[in-house]
Amino acid sequence: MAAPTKAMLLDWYRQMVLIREFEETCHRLYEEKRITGVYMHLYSGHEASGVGSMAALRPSDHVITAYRDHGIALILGMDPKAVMAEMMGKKTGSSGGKGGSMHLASREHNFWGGYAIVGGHLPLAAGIALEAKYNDKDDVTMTYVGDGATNNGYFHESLNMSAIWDLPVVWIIENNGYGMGTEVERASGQVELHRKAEAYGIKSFGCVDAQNAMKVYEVASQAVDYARQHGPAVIEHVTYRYRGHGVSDKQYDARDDMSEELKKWMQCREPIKILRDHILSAHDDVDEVLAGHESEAKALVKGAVEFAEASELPNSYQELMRNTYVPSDLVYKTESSIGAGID
Amino acid sequence: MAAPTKAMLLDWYRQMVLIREFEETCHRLYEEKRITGVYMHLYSGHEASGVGSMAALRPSDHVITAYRDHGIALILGMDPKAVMAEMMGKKTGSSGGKGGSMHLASREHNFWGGYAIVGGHLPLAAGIALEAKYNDKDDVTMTYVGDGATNNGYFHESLNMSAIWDLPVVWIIENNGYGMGTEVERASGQVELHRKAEAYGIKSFGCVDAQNAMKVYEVASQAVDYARQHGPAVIEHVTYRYRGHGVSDKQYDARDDMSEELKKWMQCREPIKILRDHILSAHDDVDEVLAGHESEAKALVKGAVEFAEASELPNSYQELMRNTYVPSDLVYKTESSIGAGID
Amino acid sequence: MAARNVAMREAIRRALREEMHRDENVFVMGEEVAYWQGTHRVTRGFLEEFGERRVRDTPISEMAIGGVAVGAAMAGLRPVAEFMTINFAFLALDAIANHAGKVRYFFDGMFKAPLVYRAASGWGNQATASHSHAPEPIFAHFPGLYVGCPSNSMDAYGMLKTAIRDDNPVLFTESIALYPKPGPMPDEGEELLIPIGKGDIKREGDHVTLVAYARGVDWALQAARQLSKDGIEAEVVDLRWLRPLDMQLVYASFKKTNRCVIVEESLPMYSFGSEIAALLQENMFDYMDAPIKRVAAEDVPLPYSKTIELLALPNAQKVVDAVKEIL
Amino acid sequence: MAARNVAMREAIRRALREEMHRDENVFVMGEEVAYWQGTHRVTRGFLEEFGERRVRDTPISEMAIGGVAVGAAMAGLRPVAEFMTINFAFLALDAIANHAGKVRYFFDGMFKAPLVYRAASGWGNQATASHSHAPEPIFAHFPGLYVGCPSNSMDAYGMLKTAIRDDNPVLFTESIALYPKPGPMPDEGEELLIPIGKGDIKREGDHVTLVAYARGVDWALQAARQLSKDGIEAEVVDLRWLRPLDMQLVYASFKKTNRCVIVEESLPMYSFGSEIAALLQENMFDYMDAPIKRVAAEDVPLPYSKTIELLALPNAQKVVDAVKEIL
Ligand SMILES: Cc1ncc(C[n+]2csc(CCOP(=O)(O)OP(=O)(O)O)c2C)c(N)n1
Ligand SMILES: Cc1ncc(C[n+]2csc(CCOP(=O)(O)OP(=O)(O)O)c2C)c(N)n1
Ligand SMILES: [Mg+2]
Ligand SMILES: [Mg+2]
Repeated sequence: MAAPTKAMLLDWYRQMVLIREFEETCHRLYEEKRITGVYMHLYSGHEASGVGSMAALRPSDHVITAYRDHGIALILGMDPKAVMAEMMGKKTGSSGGKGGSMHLASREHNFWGGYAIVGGHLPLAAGIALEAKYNDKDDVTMTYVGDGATNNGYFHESLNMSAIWDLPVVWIIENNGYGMGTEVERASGQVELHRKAEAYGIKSFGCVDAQNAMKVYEVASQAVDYARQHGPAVIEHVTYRYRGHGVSDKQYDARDDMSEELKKWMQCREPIKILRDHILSAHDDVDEVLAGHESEAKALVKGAVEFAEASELPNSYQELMRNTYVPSDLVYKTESSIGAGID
Repeated sequence: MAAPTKAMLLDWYRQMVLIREFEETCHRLYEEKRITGVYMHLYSGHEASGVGSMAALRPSDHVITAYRDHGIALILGMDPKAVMAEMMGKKTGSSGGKGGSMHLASREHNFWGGYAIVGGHLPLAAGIALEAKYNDKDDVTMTYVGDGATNNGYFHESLNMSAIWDLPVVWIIENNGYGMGTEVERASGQVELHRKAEAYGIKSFGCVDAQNAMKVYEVASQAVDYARQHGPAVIEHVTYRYRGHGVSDKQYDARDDMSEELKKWMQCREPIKILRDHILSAHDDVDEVLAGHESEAKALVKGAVEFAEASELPNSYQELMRNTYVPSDLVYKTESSIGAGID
Repeated sequence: MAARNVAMREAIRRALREEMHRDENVFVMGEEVAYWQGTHRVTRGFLEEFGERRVRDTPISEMAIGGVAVGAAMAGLRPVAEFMTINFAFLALDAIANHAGKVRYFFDGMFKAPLVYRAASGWGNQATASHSHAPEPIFAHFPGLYVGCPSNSMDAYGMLKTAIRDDNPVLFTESIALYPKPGPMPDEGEELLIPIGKGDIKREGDHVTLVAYARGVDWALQAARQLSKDGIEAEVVDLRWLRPLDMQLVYASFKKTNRCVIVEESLPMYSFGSEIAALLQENMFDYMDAPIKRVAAEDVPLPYSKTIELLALPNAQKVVDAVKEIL
Repeated sequence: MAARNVAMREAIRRALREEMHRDENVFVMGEEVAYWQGTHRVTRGFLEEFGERRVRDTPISEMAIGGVAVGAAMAGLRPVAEFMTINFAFLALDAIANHAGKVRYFFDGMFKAPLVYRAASGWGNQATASHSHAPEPIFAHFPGLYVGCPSNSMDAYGMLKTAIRDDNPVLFTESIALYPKPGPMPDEGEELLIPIGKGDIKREGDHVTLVAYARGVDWALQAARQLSKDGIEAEVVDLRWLRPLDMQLVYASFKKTNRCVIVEESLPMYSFGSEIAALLQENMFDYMDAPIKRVAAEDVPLPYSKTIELLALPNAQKVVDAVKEIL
């Protein structure tokens, strides 16, 4: 693996400021009730985890994650307009308003989605990797999973399956310290989460400071190479969520101990600042580009909000029912058929 | 832990020959269609695993296992009559003919049962141990689980729960090399099964030759002590099943490679012979006792078969329905109530 | 009993608290029930009041939550295990239906499993397809369990207390939409135990019977008020328990009205309405003046977008329309 | 089509084999499907014929079996994932209902999940309570899935082929009791595709309609033969699919007979009989000459002992008795 080039670093910066702007805007819009619903989980604070690791992928590789998926979507290049429209449940949303915040995806970008059931996407990841293996492709499936999710049966069965079938999956445990309100130490007998790999004979690439995109990239590159050639790999990303568990979670600022902790993370381990400092120390003539990315992020998100708000809501019965099933000539239907969906 | 006394060793011998006689009789009765059904999983070959480990318990400790439960029941002192009657689905069976081979239990012996869903009993084990912990008792829950079952989500979630709650469970993985027809190596990414403990931060007592009751006892004693004082422990018992997966499994003698393997186990690692040799080499004046246990086993099992065959089958609607629910004054029922069971 | 405006969430909390004070063996376990104070705030204050021993946070391990409760109950405790939402209880179907509901039967009565599974149920908050179920009928399919689904504070209070005291495993679902709904409650110090399997007439009327449970009762009552303006008096039967079903109450009402609409929050197929309609036609054939109608959610996974989510949900107007079709 | 005595297990094997030869993307996965030759011998010979790549043994990991199939299908393969018995699919309810059945909807059509879950279903072999279920209706509750349940070799063959070719996820259950049952089949080389959602009249008759699926069809046909001796001619409708339901066929029959008994192997509450009876009374009210009856298993976990197990099971005599009650 070569060190990230100047161009790469600058692009990471672009991605990270875009995510932060997008997420903080979502937060504000939710507070203003311009985005509604109960579930929205922001990636603020996690940026380097996704940006640094996906930089190790090539376009034909696959990505899948849970519900904390806005950042992943933007990194992969999904249009902020379509993503923001999805937040508002609009027809123009990337999932037509059906999925919302937790179910972003893009076939074009090999992004197989965000999923809402904790751990539910993990066997899907193994299945996607199986297709690559089955068809002799060497594409890798990069899979993000929370610390809390590692205690679920899905995690166990999926990692084991990936091991015995030598599936090219990189399992990235995004350890942000909490599953909702539960600290890792109170939820997991093994607190060094990467050591769970031992239970499956899976190669572990250890634990990474995931506020530092450069470090993330370095380890992810090794793990992706390994997975491409040999089979599954595990990495633990140590990170932090800035906006609590989700937008309806008011505890993160209500609980003093968490606030202190949060302040410390923001002051000492802010991923955007770490990247910016690195760029500034390593490269010249970057101020303008950095500033450009910052203003571009603002403009893009502003445009996305305008686009989303101007878009239409789905509102017909036909729109509600559509895509319950794939329309199919193999299905026999009459007026009296029950449970057949509508085409 | 003190070394096992002569009396203990002789009693182990008694238990082991009784189990063997019981199991081989069950096998014969099944072939003769005097026992019917599809599921019966014999403990022949496993004897030292149960005998040596349960010798480390005291009567107030708890035991729970899966469907391969005849041996466990007999070791704990259940009456062979009631157990054999259960095989035949008789009213006099230990579960009234409702449970059959896979669902033996005895409240009196703190034997919480055999269970048929792979892994399903593991959280029950944690729950039983929780009661001890909750009420400040230092009783241990000895839990047997197959190698194949360690790949199931139940295993993962239950072991983790026992770890974070410091529950006094000894998790004994009975690794007999196969889950039905699947070798450990084809089912589990980690083939040293005791190392799965690492994923939960649970203390592992390693891997034991479980054809040798003395070794089993030694390690189990340590693990039981540990669990009583500190929390969960894992042991891997390496053993072998002599009669294939279950009585309806004809593969164990149909597959040549397995037959060769089986022969080797029976010749070199026969648990009853290992114990017998040990007793003979370490103690005098034992021949008569050993012979007595052998003939007693035969007599007991013969008596059990006679008892079972002479017993009545349940055959009324009332017997069928009984014990779906606990009769309760808190339940309101009329003639028209639906789904209330009958008392 | 003094009328007070107590939210259903508070009523459930009070029932739980009182039972925990009454019986040291009653304890609470589940995801976020302790430090986080309960996702739906039902167990708010419990950790402080009862301590870590009796208020136990679990990992995100639904299979284990389901099964640990069974073992603990068999061994003598009385667990109240919470599934954060009933969607996650899908992962525990085996533990619930195949273990909790069967340990007594396996061993012909040797053991019992006196436990309560609590779970928030229902939809309507853009929670999307995997988080939008009211699948109580699916669980009530299985003998060995009882299933309770209150529609208001008083019932939730009295039903949960009974569920905890009874020696059988009970699945107790709480409609998310009803948590904040205020209603009367017994005075502090007064107690109420509502028998398992006992339904309740929530409104009397002679023209049509509306059979419902949980959130469906609200839609039925709203519809009844609307119908009343047109001179149609609906009787609203709140079954409260999906297992056992208090069909005597339904039959008695139907004998009077000869017409029925069934209202539920769940999906329409193989569900609550199916069973009640089947029972009615089977046992009340001679009293049927019209087909029995069902109002349920549309047969679709639920979407995020509020507009179409509302189209999928049952509501009072749909009940009114169904009634008018059979009058 | 030439009549031959082919066991249903062989018919299923042939369908699977042919589809694997037709489409390289079709593959088989599950517990003991490869080296052990399939617990029910459906995949006997497959490992040798197709190799380890396409015939994949899995660990005892039902959640993963359920979910891996979804991912593989989304990515372009066509998995046929076997649950050794449907009891174990309880552990995969979330993967099946909440993922397989919803990935298309979550993303408004961006993905599809063309997969088949096969599972042996039913009871009657002293398999005891946790291993004795025929819970197809529970799974058919959920939109997004199709559910097929054949009653004989020919149907099993034609239905499974369609299920594999269709782009929607299908749960395909196979009654254990029917595996050895012989029946006619298309000649080798001839092909048969039975559309998803199309029922079939298995016997014509004017006096009563028996609606059934899978093993229930045998009981219905036996009952019909018995009734015929008394001059009662029953029409037997085999719905074949629990989702979608071919109600047109049922309605047409009912219009002729005006009487109906529903037969199923499952538990009685919130089940197949509930839904069919509800639909009939709702849509065929004017044709109802008598209440619609249901024959199902007793409402009890199943016991080990053969004698009482038989008491719990439906059978032809129970169907005959039900018919006589409404004639
Ligand atoms: C099976 C299941 N159980 C519970 C939940 C509720 N829930 C949603 S997110 C979450 C916490 C997950 O924590 P973690 O895996 O650490 O991911 P993070 O939110 O920190 O990114 C919980 C309990 C769920 N969605 N699915
Ligand atoms: C959840 C579940 N899946 C599958 C089965 C079928 N089954 C019964 S025993 C068994 C093998 C278990 O192997 P192991 O855990 O090694 O125990 P052993 O039989 O060797 O004692 C399987 C697959 C089951 N009973 N439960
Ligand atoms: Mg987390
Ligand atoms: Mg084994």
